[in-house]
This record gives sequence, C-alpha cells and structure tokens, in this order.
Amino acid sequence: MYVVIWGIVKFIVLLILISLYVLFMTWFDRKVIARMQNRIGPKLIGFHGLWQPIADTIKSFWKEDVIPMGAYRVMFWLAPVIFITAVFATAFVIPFAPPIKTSHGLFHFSVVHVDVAVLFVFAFLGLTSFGVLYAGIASGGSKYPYIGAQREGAQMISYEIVLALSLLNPILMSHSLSFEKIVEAQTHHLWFVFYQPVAFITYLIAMFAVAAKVPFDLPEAESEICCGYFVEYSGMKMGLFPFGQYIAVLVLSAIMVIMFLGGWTGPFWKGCFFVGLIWYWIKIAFFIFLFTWAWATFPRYRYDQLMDISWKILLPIAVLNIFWTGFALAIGLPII
Amino acid sequence: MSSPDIRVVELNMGPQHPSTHGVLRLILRINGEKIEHISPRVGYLHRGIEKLAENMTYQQFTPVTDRLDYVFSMNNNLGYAMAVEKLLGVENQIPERAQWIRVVVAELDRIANHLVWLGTHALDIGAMTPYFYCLREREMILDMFEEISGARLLYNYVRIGGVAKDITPRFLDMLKEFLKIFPERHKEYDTLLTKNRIWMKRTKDVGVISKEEAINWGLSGPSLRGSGWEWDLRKKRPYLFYSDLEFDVPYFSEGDVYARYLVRMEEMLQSHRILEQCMKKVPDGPHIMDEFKKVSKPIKPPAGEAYGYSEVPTGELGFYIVSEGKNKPYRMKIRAPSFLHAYALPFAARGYLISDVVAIIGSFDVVFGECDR
Amino acid sequence: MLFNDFRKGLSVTFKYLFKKPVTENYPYEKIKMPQRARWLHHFNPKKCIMCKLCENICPPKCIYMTVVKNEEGKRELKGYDIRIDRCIFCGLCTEVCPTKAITMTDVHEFADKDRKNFHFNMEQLSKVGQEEEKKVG
Amino acid sequence: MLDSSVIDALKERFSDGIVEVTNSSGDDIVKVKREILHDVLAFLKNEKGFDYLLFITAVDYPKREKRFDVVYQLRSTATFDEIRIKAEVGIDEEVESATDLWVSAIGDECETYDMFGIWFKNHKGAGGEKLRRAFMPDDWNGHPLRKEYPLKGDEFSDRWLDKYLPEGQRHQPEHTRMP
Repeated sequence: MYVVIWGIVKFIVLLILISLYVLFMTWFDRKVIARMQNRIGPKLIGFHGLWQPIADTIKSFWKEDVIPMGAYRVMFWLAPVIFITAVFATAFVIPFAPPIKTSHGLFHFSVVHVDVAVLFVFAFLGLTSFGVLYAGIASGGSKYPYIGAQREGAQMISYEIVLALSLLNPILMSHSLSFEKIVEAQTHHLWFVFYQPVAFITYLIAMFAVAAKVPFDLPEAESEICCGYFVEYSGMKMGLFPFGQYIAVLVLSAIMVIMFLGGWTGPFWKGCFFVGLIWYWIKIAFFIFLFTWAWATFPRYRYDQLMDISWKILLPIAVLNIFWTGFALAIGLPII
Repeated sequence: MSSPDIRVVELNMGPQHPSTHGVLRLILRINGEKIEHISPRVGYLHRGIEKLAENMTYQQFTPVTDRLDYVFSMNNNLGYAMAVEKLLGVENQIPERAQWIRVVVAELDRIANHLVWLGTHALDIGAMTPYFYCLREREMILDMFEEISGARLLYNYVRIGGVAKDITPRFLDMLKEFLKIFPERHKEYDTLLTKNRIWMKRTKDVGVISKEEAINWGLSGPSLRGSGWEWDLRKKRPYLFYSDLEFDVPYFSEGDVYARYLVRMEEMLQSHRILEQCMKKVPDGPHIMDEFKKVSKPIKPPAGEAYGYSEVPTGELGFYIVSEGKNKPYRMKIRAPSFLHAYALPFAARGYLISDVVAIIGSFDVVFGECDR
Repeated sequence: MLFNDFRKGLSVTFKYLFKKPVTENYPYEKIKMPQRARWLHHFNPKKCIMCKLCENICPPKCIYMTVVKNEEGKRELKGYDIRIDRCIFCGLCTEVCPTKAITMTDVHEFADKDRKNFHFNMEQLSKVGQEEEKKVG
Repeated sequence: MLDSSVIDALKERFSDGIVEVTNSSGDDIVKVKREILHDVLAFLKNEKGFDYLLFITAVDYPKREKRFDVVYQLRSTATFDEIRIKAEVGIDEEVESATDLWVSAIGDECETYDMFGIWFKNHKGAGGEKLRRAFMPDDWNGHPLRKEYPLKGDEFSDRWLDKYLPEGQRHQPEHTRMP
C-alpha cells in the first residue's frame, strides 16, 4: 500500500514537473533561437514572454479539432496517445535527483525504480515510433504524413540500434543496467566519457536522430513534407507530438549524463545531495541547450544520407567499439 | 506480386507548400522517395500583365513591371526602361548621372535579391538562421531604396530616359555604411553554410546540369553560370557603363546546386566591388532626359519592334515590344527567366529524392510573380 | 580538427546570443519615414484645377473625379474618390499633378476589416495630412 | 547587327520560303513561310550555331488574312548574334513544334497555345506530355491575348468558378469589378 501511494504521488509530481518543463522549453527554444538569429523572440506576455507557452496552450485547447474525412478515427485518436504515453513512460525510470538515504533504505527520485532501467527506456522509446507510424497511416491516405511516418520508422530502427550499442559500453564497464549503479561505478573511476569517447560521439549523434531534432528532423521536415506525420492534426492533439519530443529530449539528455558524464558526481563536494543535484541538472541543461543550438545552426540531412550515416558509419564503429571494450575488459587492460 | 504502377505514388507538391517559393505546383510521381516524373503547373499567380500592357501607356506600365519579380523590382524597371529606350532609339542619350544611379540601384538590388534567395534556399534545406541574417542586411538596402524612391518593395523608380528622382546625400551616407558592413556579414553566411558538411552533402552532386543541357533548357543567369558558361550580359553585351567597370563573372563547371550557390555567393561580392568602384566618382547632371521628365507627356515610339534585355539576378529578363506608333504597345512579351527555369525542373530533378527537389527549386531562384506574369 | 565546420557554425550562432537584437519594436515605437514616403494620399481641393491627369495616368484606375457644370456654366469639382484597396501606391498621380493638389503622406496605418472603408472621398482625403500633424504636435 | 552571311545562307537554302528580311531597332527579322519554319530553325540551330532559344511568342493581327505571327528569337552562344524568325499562321493552322530542338520550347509553346490558341504539332513535354494550357485553367474558354478578348470580365465571367465552389459560397467576388 505504501508503495502504491508513493508511486501515485511521484507520478503526479512527475506529471506536473514534466508539463512545466515542456512549457518552459517551448519558451526557451523560441527565445534562444530568436536571440541567436538577432531577433527578440516572445516578449509581450509576462516577463520577456515567459507566459507565452501558457497562452499558446490555452489557444490550442480552444482550436477547432479537424479530423480529415478519410481518416481512421480510432487510430487517429490513438496515435498521439500512444506516442505521449510511451515517451512519458521512459521518464518514469529517469532519476531526477541523486538518491538519498532514509530509514527505509535508499529513496529514489524516480517514479519506479527498476534495476534494468536502460532496457525499460529502450523498450518504450521503441514504442514511440508506433505512435508516429499510426499517425501517418491513420491520416487517411494523406501522402505527406505517410512519407513522414515511413521516414520515422526507418530512422527509429536504424538509430535505436546505434543508441543501444553505444550504451552497451558503459553497461559492460559497470556490469549493471541500473542507472544508480552506473553512476556509482563512475565515482570510483573517471567518467566513462574519458574511457569511451567513441561511444560518446556515436551516442550523441544517435541521440539527435532518435529525438528527431535538427539536423535529423526528417520525419517532420517542414520545408520538404510540411511537418510530416502530424500535418493532418490540429489543436491539442497536434500539440502532443512536440510535447512528447521535448520529453524525449530530456530523457535522452539525462541518459547521456548518467551513462557518460557521471550523473550527479562532480569534481568537488562529493556526496552532498544538493551539490550533486546542481551538477546533474547543469549537465542535462547543457545537452538540452545543445539541441536548441544545433536547431538554430544546422541544415537538414537527406533521407538516404541519414541511412548511410547509421548503417555504413555509426553501426560498424559502434560494433567495433564494443569488441574493443570487451577485449580490453577480458584481458584487463589498465584503461578501465 | 505488385505491378510497378502500384508502387508509383502521385504526390501533389504545392501550390501551397512551404518551399515552392510561392505558388508552384508540382505533380510528382514518386517511387518510394525517388522522383520518376515531375509535371510542373504554373499560373496560380497569373495576372495577365502582357494583356495589361496592351491597354496601358508606356509610362503607366512601369509600376506594373515592379510586380513581375517583386524581389528585384529595380532591375525589372531597368530592363523595361532599356527595352523602350531601344525601341525609341535613345539608349545612348541617357544622362551620365542617371546611368550612375541605375547601376548603383541595380547592383544593390542584385545583392538584395541574392540575400533573399540565400535565406530561403537555406531555409528549404533546413538551416533556419541565415534567413534572418540575410533579411537584416536586406533591410539596410530597402531603407536606402525607401530614401530615394519612397517605397520599400515596389519602387517605380527607374523610368524611361532616366530615373524618377535624384538621389539624396543621405542615400550616399547609407550606401557607404552598407559597403563597409557587408563583406564581414557575407563572411558569416559563408561560415554558416559553405564549408558545412551537411550543406555540402545536400547540395553537391544534386541537380547536375551539363553545359549543353543548360543551353538547351533555356537557363540563364547564375543557373547557367553554374553549368560552366561564362555568360553575363553585363560583360557580353555591356549596357549602361558596365564596360568601364572591373568585375569578374564567377562560373563553375560542376553544374550542381552547390555550384549555383557558389556563383550567387560570389556575385554578391562582385556587386559589392562594382558599388565600391561607383562610389569613387559621382557624376553631376540631370537625372532624367528632358523629354521624359513629364510623365503625362505620351511616348510614341515609331512603328517597329525591339527586344531589350538585361541581366537581372535570376537570369535574362527580356521585353519584346511591338509598337504601331501609338502611345500604347501593340504587343509586349516578357521573357521571364523564372518561367523557363520552372519548366526545366522536370528534367533537372528527375531521379533525385523529394528533398532534392526542394533544393533544386531553391537553386533556380524561381519567383512566381515573374513566372506567371 | 574533427568537426571543424560544425564548430565554426556553432560559434557564429553562439556569438549572436549575446548581441543586441536588431528587431524594431514596431507598434510601440513608430518608424520614421523618409520624406519621399509614398503612402495615403492627401488631396487639396482648393488647388485642384480639374485637369483629370491623375485620373488618366492611374494604372489601376482607382481615382474617380466627378466634375459638373454649375449654374454659372463653370466647371466645379463635385467629388474626388480614391479606392485605396485598388491603389498600388506607384505615385504617378502626384507626379503628373501640375499644382501639387494631390500629394502622398506617410500615413500608413489604415488597415481595416471592411472593404467599404477603403473608399476615400474628398473630405477624408483632404484631412489626411492634417490629422497626422495634430498627432505629432 | 547580324553579318549578312547567315541571311545569305538562309536565302540560298530556302530560296522561295523566305518572305521578307527586315531590320527594326537593330534586330534582324526574317519572315519565313509556315511550312518550312521547323526546317529553318533546325538549320539555324545545327549549322549556324544559333543554339539558344530566347523565347517563342505570337503577335495577333486580327485584320490580316492569316492573323498570327509566330515569333522565335534565337541567339548564338559562340558569337552572341541574335536573329528573329517569324511566320504567319492562320487561325486554324498548326505549327510544327520545336520541342525536339530545344527543351526550353516546352513552356513557351504551352504559353503561346494558352494565350493565342495556336496548336503546335508533335509537341512533346517532359515525359511525353501533351500540349496544354500553361497559365489558365484547363477548362477555360477563349485565348486571352487575342485582340478580341476583353481586358476586364463582366459580372458573369466568374461563373466557370461556380462548379468548383460548395453550395452557399457561389458568389462573385465584389472587389474584382468596377463600381
């Protein structure tokens, strides 16, 4: 009973936090990109337009909800729900702060604490592409969503493999699938990024692709296939797709920080909860900023080039890297 | 077993599409993402400008030429004015100061057009930021044009026999400031795009047009120079005083989107070079020939016909005017480079992917005010 | 260096993060128009000599001039309407006017939801410039 | 100005096909018979180096017996000379298409057909498409650049649009008309 109540409380807190985060992120993206482009950005509502996302949300709730005539209605409704549920589920296992010791044992700042958190995240990240595929197919023969969904499907398959293979290296080195244990392993050594720079880079590239952000935002390339899979959506149903994307950005950044950058460990004041919290979020914020920064700077890859990068460059490198890690671990090279 | 016909999907790109630069409609037949056939449909912005010309006096038609390619209105005015002057036989009597102003505004307008082109082309390929940087510099040019002509986009400034109004001292100050700033700003776009590996991957070996094809397809301007033709009307058939100015005609033999991009980037610098040479000496004198000073006085060219052309940023803009000795043209045909470029698209984009079609449209700089007329 | 092109591009955008935006704060700060700005017409009926040059030169034919003969047999300007929705702001009417009865002002904020409000008659046109002066003064 | 060798060669090759050689504002104009038009163009392109087609258009003279002039403007990439070929075409006569010589003729021929109603025989567009209207809708009546075609429509000229509009929206846009 205690566990269930705690779970529900944690879930509600997570829901509120994530919603606030997404609202803030829409403002942050617009403001930062505007400043990078020598513009002002949102400025009218609230302090420097800080309430703009709330106004936008209210507006999108009041918008007319258009369902195309030829759409498969059930699937059309289901697609954003599947997408948002799957993305949201990945956030369940992400620790939002370092664990603290209580009388009942360790208290974890994640909705569910599982020992195979990495597997959990990958299972649900894979599910998100179903939401997108459904959205594309359910739009009733509309061709742009269809192409967008095709792209998303191919992109997800190619890059999830790279993503998982890059994460295998820290897992091999820490002998664990649990985020807390992986972070703990990095307190004894240097951060894994120093042992595994190649895996770090492959993960970084695959991260952009899995989150479908520039320069890999092909499923929704607005200048080619006019926003791709959610062309036919309107109102809040449409808003759920970017909402989910922002959560994916957060989750992928958090995994990046946990796996390669030592999570909440920092160079000094080790063990202090608040210092660890600040370290943790500074690192995550940097990667979230990196997403925005790349959005403002880079053009977009082409579909075949995207596949080339995944299957011809990243995948062989990632596989070779695993061999190297396994070899080094087996013979006990001092680099580990 | 699926027959090949089932695999081919017909996709309607446009007339409302973010990157067809206005109202181009392309009916793509795609196999997967590969283009099998393109059928371009134009005419969604057709306003019957050629019919209007037959019912307007020569002076009345000048503001209408603004509406051809609204991104470089000055050059349209200039092309029209030169065609009528050729018909009248007064092309050698334009005052020196008017010629100077014409060259300056034409080159400024060329930079302005290439800036818009660069921004939108980058936006098509996914880079968002160059657009805003480009418009920032274009704003300076528009301010200059507003200072001399009173309008920001549709100037109605270059008239038959000269220009409408004399330039002001403030214009010269603004021009000096712009010339000082522009090269470093140009470098920024260069840093963002030219050597970027994504940009190169997206544009190199895409939309390759050979030298013979380029001529056969009727391409002109930077699109032709990207295919290896060193062909600039300002050099080959110098008008105004372009023969006295030093400038290079950039050309690349690759013929792909990247080559056309490089041509336009280099052309901006060459225009800057021309402007700096112009700034050395500002001739005095009248800004318009005396007989054309009054707009209400009718122009009656002798019966005959003339084809006047000029090098505008997109290519060769020509006006074929047939006169019957009245104050209205009997027939006016506008040779619009965009129209020919739009009809060259099915040949240029065949066999590439959907994403490449967008890049190729952008590289031709098709604007539909001019294409549809 | 690896990814040198990316690094350079990123540095350009990052540099602008700390620069002052160039955006004009338009509706709150009015733009200063140059002297030659071609916007809404001002018409002075006292100066008009009813030569109809402006009506003839107007490319979209949006100027309508009504001239009638009064009891004394003299020509009299009855109406002078401009349909601003069709006007292309080319400025030819002001150029041909021999007495500068019609001029163009820098009044550019006259957007409206109804097309009928774009039929400017003589009284409205003659007030155009003055209103602006009052606002400024 | 073109040197006379090209025109002499034309006269020699198509002795009685050349109707008239004139010059206007420095442009050379050669008027030929409609039947040999395609041969003249092919001759100029293949043997005289006029390999750049600038435009194709037509001029309407309604009072003449054969009312249209089809105009071809050619340019040589080597010497930068220009020549204009004209041919008189009656209202129900066809012209041999130049799309086998120049791809750039596709758009111009579509436009000339659209605007004047001159049919180009053997026109082959991209992928073997047929000659169609370039600007106007496919079911448009009339050819706008003919002299008898009115400049402005009357109040019924938007009627063709009605069959595309849903019930209740079938009204004429008010702003397109004079008061």
